[in-house]
This record gives sequence, C-alpha cells and structure tokens, in this order.
Amino acid sequence: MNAVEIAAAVLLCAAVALGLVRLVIGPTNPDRFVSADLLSVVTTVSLAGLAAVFDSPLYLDVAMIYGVLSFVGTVALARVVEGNRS
Amino acid sequence: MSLPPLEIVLYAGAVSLLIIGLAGLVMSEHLVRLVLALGVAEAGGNLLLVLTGFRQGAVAPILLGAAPSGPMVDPIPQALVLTAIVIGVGVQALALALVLRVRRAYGTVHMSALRARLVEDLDEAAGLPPEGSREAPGVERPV
Amino acid sequence: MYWITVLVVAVMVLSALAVLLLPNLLAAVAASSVVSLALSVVFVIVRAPDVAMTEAAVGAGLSGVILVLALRRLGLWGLGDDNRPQPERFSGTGDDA
Amino acid sequence: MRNFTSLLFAGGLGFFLLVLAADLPLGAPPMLAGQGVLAEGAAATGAANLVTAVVLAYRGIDTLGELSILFAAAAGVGLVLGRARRRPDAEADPEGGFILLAAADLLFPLLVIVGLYIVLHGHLTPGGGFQGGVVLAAAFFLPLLGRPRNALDHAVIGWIEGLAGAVFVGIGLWALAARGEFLAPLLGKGTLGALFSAGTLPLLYIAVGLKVGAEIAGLMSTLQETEAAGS
Repeated sequence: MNAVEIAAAVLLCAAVALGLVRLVIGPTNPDRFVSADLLSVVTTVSLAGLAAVFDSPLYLDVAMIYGVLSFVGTVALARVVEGNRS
Repeated sequence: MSLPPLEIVLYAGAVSLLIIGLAGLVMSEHLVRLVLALGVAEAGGNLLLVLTGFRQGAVAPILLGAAPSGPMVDPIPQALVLTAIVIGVGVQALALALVLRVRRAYGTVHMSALRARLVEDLDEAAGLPPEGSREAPGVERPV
Repeated sequence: MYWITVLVVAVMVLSALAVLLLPNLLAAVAASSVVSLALSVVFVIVRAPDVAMTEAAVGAGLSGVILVLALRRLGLWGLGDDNRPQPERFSGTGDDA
Repeated sequence: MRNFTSLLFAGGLGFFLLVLAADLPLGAPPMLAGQGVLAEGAAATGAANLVTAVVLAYRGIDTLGELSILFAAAAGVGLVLGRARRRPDAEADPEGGFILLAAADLLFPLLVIVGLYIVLHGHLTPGGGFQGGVVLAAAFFLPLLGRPRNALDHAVIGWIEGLAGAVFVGIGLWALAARGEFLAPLLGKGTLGALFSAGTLPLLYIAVGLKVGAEIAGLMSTLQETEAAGS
C-alpha cells in the first residue's frame, strides 16, 4: 500500500467509526437508517479501494452490486418509516 | 507484544459471530430477534467455512488471462458457502412467514407469553384443569 | 492491510452485538445489515469475490427488505425506546408490545 | 438464571472453538479436491471462474437440490401466508414521492442490465445466477415499492420459474443421454475467457438466474401484498 491508499484507508476508517456511533446511539430510527445508508456507501467506496489495493479488477463487480442494491434496501426502510408515520 | 496472525484474527471474528448468534438464539425474547440472531450465527458459520480455504498471499480462484499468478485460494468452500447464503435467505423468509403465522394464531410473538399459551393448550388437550398452569406457571407439567 | 482487517472484524462483531442489544427492532434490522456489509468486506479480504458478491446482494438488498416487510406487517413498531402502542386486533392477549 | 446458563453455554462453546483453532491448519495449501480443481478445473470445464466450475460442473446436482430448497422455501412462504387477501375497502399505501418514483423508473433498466451482465458473465468474472437473480428480483420489486397498488403477476412468475427449472433439468438429461452423466459439461469449451465459452455452463447459469429471480421476486411480492391487506 502506498501513501495515498493508506490515507484513504484512514479516512474511511474514520467515516466508519462515526457512522457506527450514530448507528448505536442514534436517538430515533431515521438516524439509524441514515447511518446504515452512510455505512453502505462507505463500504462501496472501500470495496473499490480494496480492488485498487489488490490490483485486480475482479472486485469492482462486488462494489457495483453493492452500490446498486443498497439503494433498494434503503428505499424499503424509508418506505416503511414513511408508511408508519402516515 | 507480538500481534496474532491475520488468520487468527479472522477466525476469532467468525467464532465470535457464531457465539453471539447462538447466545441470541437461546436468550432472545422476541421471535423476530430470534430470526435476526439466526442470521448472525449463519454469517459466522459461512465465514468459518470460507476461512478454511484462505491462505495469505493467494489470489482469488478466477483466471485472468492465461496463467495464474501465484497460488490460489481453495474454490470448494467458496462454492459451498455461495449456495449456503442463498438458502439462508430462503430460510429467513420462511421463518418470518412462520412468525407472522404465529402472530395470527396466538396474537403474540414473545417467547414467554407464547410458552404460557402453549402450555395452556397442552393442558387443555390433555384434559388437565387449567388452574394449575395459572397458579404455578414456572412448574413443568407432564406432557 | 492487517489493521484494516482488524477494524472490519471489530465493526462486524460490534454490530452483531448491537443486533442483540438494541431495544428497537428496526434498529436491530439496520444493525444486521451493517453486519452483512462488514462481512462482505471480510469476504473480499479473504479473496472470495463470488461469496462477497452474494453476501452483498443478499445483505444489502434482499434480507433487509424481507425483514422490514415482515416487521411492517407485524405492526410491532415500538418495542423499546420510542414505543407507541398499536391497537391490538386480537382478543385475549394484552401481553403484546 | 436462564440467561446465566445460556451465557455459560455460549462461553463454553466459544472456548471450545478457540481451543480447536490452535490445531487448525490455518493457511495451509488447499485440500486435495481443491488442488485438483485448481489444477484441472479450467481445462476440464472451460470456465475461467473456478467457483462457477465447482458450482455448476462438479457439483451441478447439488445446485439442483439447492434450487429445489429455495423453491420449497418460496412455496412455503406463499402457503403459510395464504393468498393475498386485499380487501376492496382496505386502505392502500400512498404512492411514493417524486424522488422514489423517478429513481425507480431510472434505476429499473440499469438494474436489469446489471443483473443480466452478472448472470451472463458468471463463468468469467465473479457473479452468476444467484447474485444476478437477486439483482433482477430487486429490479422488478423496486417499482412495487413506489407504486404499491401494482402487483406482480404470480402466474407469469410461476411460468418463468417452472420453465427455468425445466431447462436446467433438461440440459442435465441431455448430458445424461449424450455423455452418460447427469449435468456433464457439453458443447465446445471455446477459448478461456471468451463470452461464448465453457459449453453449457452459461446456459445453466441463465436458468438458475431466472429461477432465483422469479422465486425471490414472488416471495417479496407475496410479503408486500398480504401486508397491504392487514393481518
């Protein structure tokens, strides 16, 4: 790993830590869902970063699937919260 | 202080997932949380299986170009886990459907209330007077 | 690479604990999706891209959707901190929620 | 008390597993079967993705069994929940907002393309029928989240599912007739890494993808429809 990758890893770790704090202490449910969504975006980026670290394009497919499907999961959660409120 | 090798870290993570899941299976009070705990335990088991084929410095078992560059990890546990994950979703969906059905039949999804109701039903089926289970709910009744 | 692995495993185990300990069931579902997301990164680290992709598809999209639909149908919203009692449609229970 | 014994049980099991870890050959070379697959799998099946080679060529009949388990689970969900009983006076969910509707319309073709790519390249890159099937199911389920009044046609889903299963078994029987083994690889191997290679494996994976996608879409649709009717 070179310096750029290490810097990216440190930043991503910080993002994960902050998201995890919000997931656990989040006072309301929407806070937790937003933090889960944030964590899935961070995961997508870190999967792409792992593909760069491993120097192999194979892992990019995983990041693509994650990025596309996390939207569906988040939308389902959001719809449920919305339906609960109305 | 020497750090544990990478395999031990991963193995410890898998084992702790398995333990957390099993503890949740035994201790959870709500049926949906039981299903969640089952998923966690299943994730630990899957990771454990994949770890048996892992070794450091190996590449993924997918050929890019002609010759593989260096050693590869074992593809057979990966193939096993691939099917196990998909089956896990089916099991989870079926378990949730059963939880919904239990809710429809008994009106509750809490373990203790459900257990009391089941004991009452068993008593009624066995022709025992229902007072016993109400007065001493903790006592095991002969089934 | 070593410390990244340690961090991802730690996130995975912590959110698995959160699945069991969070009082709110919807929050537990969110935590379980975080478990499977960290697990997918771990699968990439152990060089299993196929399994990682399956776990990503299942954990990100499918499992959460199924759990949330079932929870919505159960109607057991509160279950803990922000509890709001639901009208009980079943007779003779009273022990619920 | 019960929690205490449970924790004791869990802790004991954890200790047992950790002790077991001390003797595990972690990081050792693969088992003999794995070594064999790594050495000869690509030449024997023509698939660049050795996991696909194991799933469809070496353990094809296991995959068939797994498909039947998934079918049983989906059928069990339908059976346990009963048919969708949408009362005419039932108050349906409101439609999604503009963002959800627009995103669903925009993402639908993208999801279908990604799913088909994952299914079709299952023998070359990571992915395959299971993952692609899940993506396809999500593609067809996403519009339902935005417009809850619409519903998937369960008859069409059943036809797709049955047809895909029949294709899978049919390819297996064809191999039985031609080569004397159920689900033996057929057709030319092609060049390693080309899209049209690996004989019947891509066809099998397309069947798996359609079947898994139809089953999971039907499953989610069942859960959502009956939910709208109230429990």
